[in-house]
Amino acid sequence: MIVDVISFVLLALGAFFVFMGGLGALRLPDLYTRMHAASLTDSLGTILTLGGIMLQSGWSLATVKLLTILFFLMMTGPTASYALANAALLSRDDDAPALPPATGGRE
Amino acid sequence: MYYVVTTAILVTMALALTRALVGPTVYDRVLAVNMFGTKTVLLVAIIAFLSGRPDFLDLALAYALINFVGVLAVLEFFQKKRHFGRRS
Amino acid sequence: MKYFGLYNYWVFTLLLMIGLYAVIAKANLVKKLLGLSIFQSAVFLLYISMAKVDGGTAPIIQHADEPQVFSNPLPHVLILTAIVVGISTIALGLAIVVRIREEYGTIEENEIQARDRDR
Amino acid sequence: MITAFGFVLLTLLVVTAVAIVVTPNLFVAVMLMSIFSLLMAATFFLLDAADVALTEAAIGAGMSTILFLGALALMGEREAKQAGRQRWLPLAVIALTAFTVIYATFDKPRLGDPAAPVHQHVAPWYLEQTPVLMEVSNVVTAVLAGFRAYDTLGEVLVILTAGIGVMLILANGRPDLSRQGRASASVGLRHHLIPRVVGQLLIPFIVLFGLYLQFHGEFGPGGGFQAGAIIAVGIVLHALLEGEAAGRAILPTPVLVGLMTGGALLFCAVGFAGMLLGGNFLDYAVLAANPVAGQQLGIHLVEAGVGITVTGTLVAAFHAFADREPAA
Repeated sequence: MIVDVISFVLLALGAFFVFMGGLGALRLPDLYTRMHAASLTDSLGTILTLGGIMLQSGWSLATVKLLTILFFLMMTGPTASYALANAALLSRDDDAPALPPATGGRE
Repeated sequence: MYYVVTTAILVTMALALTRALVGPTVYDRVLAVNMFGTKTVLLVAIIAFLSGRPDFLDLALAYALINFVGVLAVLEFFQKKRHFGRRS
Repeated sequence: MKYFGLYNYWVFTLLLMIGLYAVIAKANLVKKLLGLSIFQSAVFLLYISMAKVDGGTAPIIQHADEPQVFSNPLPHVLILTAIVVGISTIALGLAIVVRIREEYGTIEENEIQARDRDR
Repeated sequence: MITAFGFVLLTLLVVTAVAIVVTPNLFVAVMLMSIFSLLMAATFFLLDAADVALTEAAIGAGMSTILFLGALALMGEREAKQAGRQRWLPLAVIALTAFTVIYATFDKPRLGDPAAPVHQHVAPWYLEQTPVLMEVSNVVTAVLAGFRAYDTLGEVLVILTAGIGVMLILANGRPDLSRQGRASASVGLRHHLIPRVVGQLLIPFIVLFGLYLQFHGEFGPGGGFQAGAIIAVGIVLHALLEGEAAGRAILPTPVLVGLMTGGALLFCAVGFAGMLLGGNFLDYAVLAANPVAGQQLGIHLVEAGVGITVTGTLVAAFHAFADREPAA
């Protein structure tokens, strides 16, 4: 019963963060802020959502698989964000956006 | 609660797709693709539970592993383009 | 309610036509191949939609003793192989486009034809 | 409720497809194609086709994007403006065809109708007989490698032929396939420390997961096609990280050719072994004393052949593109 409540809270929080990430990726003014919104909430939303499912599944093979998925996502997600930011930064002399001004600001 | 999460994921997918459509830079689109990949992993994991077949988590595992390679291929593409662009 | 059950087929039709449009109306050869890819995916969608059975699950038998409803395995088999064949043929198409680019310097259909006419 | 989710995914599919056709930048189109493929795979999963979704994931999200990008690196990514090209004629043609096909769908049984004609003929027999004749729990694998193995043999040969075609077309001027490529240009991502470390860490897991799918294909979603695609992605990842030369060094061209043909030959050999032992072509029941064990042995061998050919072909296709330098 308590496990159910905890897992539902985790899932709800996960849904919230997933949605926030999507909103941030759409609404924020430039590439770097969008990347910030997307990658952070991606990680948090993934942990919370998969954690919620894990509590529901109890001790089983499914939990092990979920842990594996979580592990790989935690490895690859930030790396992909890093690689992307790096590529955007390196090629800013051609078509990529310039570094954002320190104050931020709208397009 | 599963339905709430699934709905949130689908809405986020739509938002990410919008980002991929409007750009404006190519990097924004790659970012959107990457987001889309993570969301698909979550979606598949949740649907596997909803339909009572947790053994289909293999699929989510495949996505989690494969998506990253796509991003690296993009990185390599940019690098190649820059290399050959500078030479010519 | 009856028409909701046909939504998959309508999407199939739209995707088929979008792919077909890219193949016949676009001059860029890579665009044509992407269109062909969409066209292929539309056909995959048609087959997989037909295989679905209400209340069914993927045709992997879990407990042989209890009766379960399964979706139709035959379209799955056909499409599973077709996806891999599809990527191989797309790779072949891309290889031909790369060679065309090297010989003609362009991958636009009309420019290629113009160059052929000049010869 | 799940049906409603399916509707959302299908609608997103149509939007993505339109965007792919409309966008003038080919790189963007390839990125959208990758989204399209992810959506398609999720849709397949919702439609209870786990095996197909797995294949689409491995091929669409991985190999297809990699191959398109490899080809795009060899040509411009801008689509030329089509001045003076007629647009109304193709639009009229597809509008008319769309109307006709949609009109025809009103005669189709609705989605999931158990009384639909497709569910009446052979499928029930497969579902009934697979546990009896083969004792294999994944019916898709049983049909693919067992009941309809002859069909699958044809598909494998098509894949092999396409792979040979790619190699021959892109090997211009150097028919000597065994020579090392001139891929000095590609250094890979060697100086990107973080992606390189993480990527190297992932390679063994990707290959291991591929092998798991290969050998677990009788009990869960998986099989030769999916496994081959995933192992190929793992090998390609190595080439992406360490550069073309290093990527080629672990699987030189002769080895790749050997894999491509070897897998298909293994498939044929299983077929002929059945004939030699007194059965029909690709009849596995005679391969062992116990017919059921024979069936399982045959399925294992055939799936292994499929996996080997698919791996070889996809990796060879990747190298064929990555090995080239763009024309001036």
